Amino acid sequence: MEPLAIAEKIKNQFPAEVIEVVESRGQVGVIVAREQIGAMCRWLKDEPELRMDHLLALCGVDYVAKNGTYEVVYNLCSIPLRHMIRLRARVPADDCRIDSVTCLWRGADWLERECFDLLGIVFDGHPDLRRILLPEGWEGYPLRKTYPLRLPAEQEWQGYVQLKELSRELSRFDFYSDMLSNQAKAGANEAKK
Amino acid sequence: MMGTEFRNLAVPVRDGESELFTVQMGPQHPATHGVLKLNLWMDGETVVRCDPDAGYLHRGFEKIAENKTYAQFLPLTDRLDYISAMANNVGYCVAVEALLRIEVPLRAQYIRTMVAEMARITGHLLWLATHALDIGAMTVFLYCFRERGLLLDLFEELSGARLTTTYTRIGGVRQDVTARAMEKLARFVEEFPSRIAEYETLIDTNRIWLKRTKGIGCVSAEQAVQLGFTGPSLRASGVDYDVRKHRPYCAYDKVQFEVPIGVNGDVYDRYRCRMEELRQSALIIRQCLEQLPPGAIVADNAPDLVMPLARPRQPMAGSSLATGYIELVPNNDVYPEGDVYVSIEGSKGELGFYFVSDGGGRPYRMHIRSPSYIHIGGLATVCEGVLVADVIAIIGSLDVVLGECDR
Amino acid sequence: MTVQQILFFYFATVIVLLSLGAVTMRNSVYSVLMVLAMFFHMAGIYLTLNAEFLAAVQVVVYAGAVLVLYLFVVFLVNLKQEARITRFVKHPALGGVMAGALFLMLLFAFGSFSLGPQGAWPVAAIEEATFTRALAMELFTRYLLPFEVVGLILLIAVVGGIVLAKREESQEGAGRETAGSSITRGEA
Amino acid sequence: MALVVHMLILVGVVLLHVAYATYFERKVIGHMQVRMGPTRVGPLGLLQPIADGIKLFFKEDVIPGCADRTLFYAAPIICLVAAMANLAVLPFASGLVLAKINIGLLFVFAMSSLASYGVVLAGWASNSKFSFLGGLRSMSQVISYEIALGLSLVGVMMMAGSLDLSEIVAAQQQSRFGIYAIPQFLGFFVFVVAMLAETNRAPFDLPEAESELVAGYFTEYSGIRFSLFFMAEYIGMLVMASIATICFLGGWSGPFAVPHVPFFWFAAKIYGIMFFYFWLRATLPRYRYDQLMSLGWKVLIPLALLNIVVTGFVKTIF
Repeated sequence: MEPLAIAEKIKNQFPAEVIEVVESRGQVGVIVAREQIGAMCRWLKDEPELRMDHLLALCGVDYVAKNGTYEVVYNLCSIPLRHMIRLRARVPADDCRIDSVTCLWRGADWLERECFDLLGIVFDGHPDLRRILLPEGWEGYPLRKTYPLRLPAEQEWQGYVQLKELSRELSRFDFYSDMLSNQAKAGANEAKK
Repeated sequence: MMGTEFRNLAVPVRDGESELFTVQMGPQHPATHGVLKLNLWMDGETVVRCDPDAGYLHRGFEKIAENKTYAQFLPLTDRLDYISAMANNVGYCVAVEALLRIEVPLRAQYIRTMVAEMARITGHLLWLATHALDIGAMTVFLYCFRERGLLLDLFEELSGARLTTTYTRIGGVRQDVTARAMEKLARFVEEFPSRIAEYETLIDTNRIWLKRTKGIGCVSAEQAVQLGFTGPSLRASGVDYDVRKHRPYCAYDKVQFEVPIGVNGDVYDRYRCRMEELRQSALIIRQCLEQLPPGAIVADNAPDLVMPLARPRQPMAGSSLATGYIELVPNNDVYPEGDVYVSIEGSKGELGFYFVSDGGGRPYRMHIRSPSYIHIGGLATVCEGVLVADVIAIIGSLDVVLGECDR
Repeated sequence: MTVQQILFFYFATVIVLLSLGAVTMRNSVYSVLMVLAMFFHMAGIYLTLNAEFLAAVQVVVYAGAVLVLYLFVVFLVNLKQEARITRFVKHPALGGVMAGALFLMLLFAFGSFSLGPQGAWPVAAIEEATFTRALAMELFTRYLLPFEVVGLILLIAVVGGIVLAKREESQEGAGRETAGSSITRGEA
Repeated sequence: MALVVHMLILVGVVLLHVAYATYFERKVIGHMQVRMGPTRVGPLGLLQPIADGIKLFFKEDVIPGCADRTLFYAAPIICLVAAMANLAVLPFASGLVLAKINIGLLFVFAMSSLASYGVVLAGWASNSKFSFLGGLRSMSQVISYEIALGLSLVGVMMMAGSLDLSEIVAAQQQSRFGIYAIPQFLGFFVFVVAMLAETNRAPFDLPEAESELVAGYFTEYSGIRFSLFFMAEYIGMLVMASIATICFLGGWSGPFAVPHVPFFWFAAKIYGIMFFYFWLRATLPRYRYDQLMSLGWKVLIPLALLNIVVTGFVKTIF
């Protein structure tokens, strides 16, 4: 099916949800509100004419500077029918939440986690939403446009600061002469215990 | 982790809720193909739960891309799936060209098809080598590296580098192929099927190999699609999905090839699929060699690059080649607004790039859909209830590269 | 003292010490190792008695199979909890009294030991025919029936063990499946 | 005094053999894998094992912080001692044996069951989960395959009527085929398979399956302690190859006598078996743990029992 026709079908099915249909380089993106995203995806997946069974990619885009929203972009494609469509669900910046689609595609699990990790979008209903690429305890969401490329030294992530300190410490370390004293220390600690 | 109050204990501690033996496999482990870490909860040798932990190789590619020009980011794509860097170059360039509406000349299309297939062969060969090594067959490893070496030599002739090739350019390729290299490639393609047969004689009829792979890590067609698997890992489950056929790019619509499909979706089928793909890749390369048309290798309207192209051209408006810098003025003609998702069939699966352009010379947002990331995401499901030795076989059969997973 | 006597006293002393070690060791792995060393010394005693077949079987069966299984069990039980227990019984004094009484009884019985009647195999005959052969000849001629009976009992024990283990395994397997599926539900 | 000299000679010869068995292995597997193997150190790389030995000897000996030190130190020594003690009873040629005892075969079993303690204690004492799993695997593997190994040799004992290794060879020379591998082909087959498992060699190298368990029970070992395990493994291979030679292949007897080298045929047969070891390693993938166990219990042990029954019948009838 032609992408524009798919967009039209979505518009007919969810008239209140569709905000805009954008065409770009022969691909069609449907900008939608976030509320019904689960139902919409389910419908797209189950509708016999569409059968969007394959979630190609899921990612977030920061449009806060432009219109105060983030977008979660779902690139869907149908393996049997060989067509694709793009859903762009708008998520307001002040309430960064959207429903998870992991119950439809289990593969969305990690994609949503990544989106949460890098953009801070919370997926309601996700089974295990925690940081994935970045270490636990990382502050901030790097793919937001407000996240700077380089932080002043005092604001750097603590884990990195510690690592730097450790490596500085170890660079001075003379393993061979310190080994004996360390062993003695360990022995003393053991005795204490 | 278990408590340390009783120092001499290395036993599975059965207290409270967890009666399971936990093992943290990786990030430094010979069989996790890089820096993957698996948290395994085991009951004896049976894996009850598996929680893959990625991110040890995260380099923030998507953030970097937002601060580089399209051309500047190209070398970084080598570092995605570093086993078959050529395919990443092709994928990235195809996506950028779709975004910037650049028509690539036919010769470059063919060359790209060729190098992408060569990359697939190198990728699959390395996969076969390490997968066989994981299962304990060490000789296949070196046989595969023999052929892989030949292809890497060819990469070196084409691009000057064996691993991080950066061969394609936005709008074409870096330099034209040499007759000598093509001759070598033709010889390689001629000989390669017999080499594949050689690998197969080593492992295909081996009872231990069959025992270790057949019926292990089965993924049904429905499950595979659900998990977002692509590439041979999906096709082994019997789903006919190949980006080269579904959304042809480069010259794939001009060559004939078949897409091998599996039945059971177990480790063995994934192995068979990849072996058949090796044959098909050789076939595609041969057709490309036969059909390779003369002509330009770079599009006329390609944006200027920091590095000079093979053919001297007039600098385009808005840039100055003379100083070697690109002036990044928002230019809607060169970098039109809009977004696009373009994917190629990499050796691991569907490698997709989602670009958002705001009219500036840099991507507003770039998302890389990497097959390895999604495959590792699905590992937890596939590994449930298998033995720990099968986990290794399954990781191997899904063919993951952590550079691509963590980006 | 002959060499044999020296050896005997060495083995006997070490066996006693190792046995004491085995029951007093805090770490049960060390206990098992004590028992292992003790088995070797027992094999040594057999050797001094020309019973080299018994010595080898002692090592092969007890050290090589039985004790390894003990070690298995020790690895798999919760040593952490066991280590916290200071007393396994409520009234250790009572146990002490009983052990002491047993020891006294043995001590009294010790005096009334006397050598039994000589068998068909004097030492010289055994040394000539080698112990293994002598043992086999006795076992498969004169004591064939008891030997077969023991074999049968062992066979029954093996079959029984397999049956019991099989039943437990099938139950365990079912339990494992439910555990796995509950985790699946937790994730989905 | 002469005994001490003989012992020293034997140990020296065996250690040299171990060194060059690694060289032989690397060359054999190298050529099977379209590469050269060691070529750089000395002519044809002949000094490579020496260089490796020196390197291992001087490497830092790392002991994990939470390891049980006593057992960590003891484990490789147990392994090595258990492997080396076997050498005493092996007859390399007629009369060329350190200790001729009449239960030679049982002694070998006893020692190989002792070796499993070294392995399992190494796994436990390292306080590492990979080591621990490797140790457990090895323990159950060795117990299981020891049964098959022992049963496969019962046929030989029945035919030879002795447990003395020298007498087995002598009885073999008098038998109809000259070697027991032909009438005892079933036993020989079971023995060869169990031998591979007993020495943790491919395709049964699960305790040290590098792809799953890193290096199994000796993951945490380094330097000289690692090399002790290494030596124990190769001596174990040598011992098993010797047992196979003695019990099934006719020991030191050959088609013709080689003057001045009484152990020529013995060495030739051992090296043949070693080559077989390496050949398998280059060719076969690794079994999975449960497959290994079911092979041992459901195939090899019944086969070995069948062999005993058949041998018994044949012996009573003829």
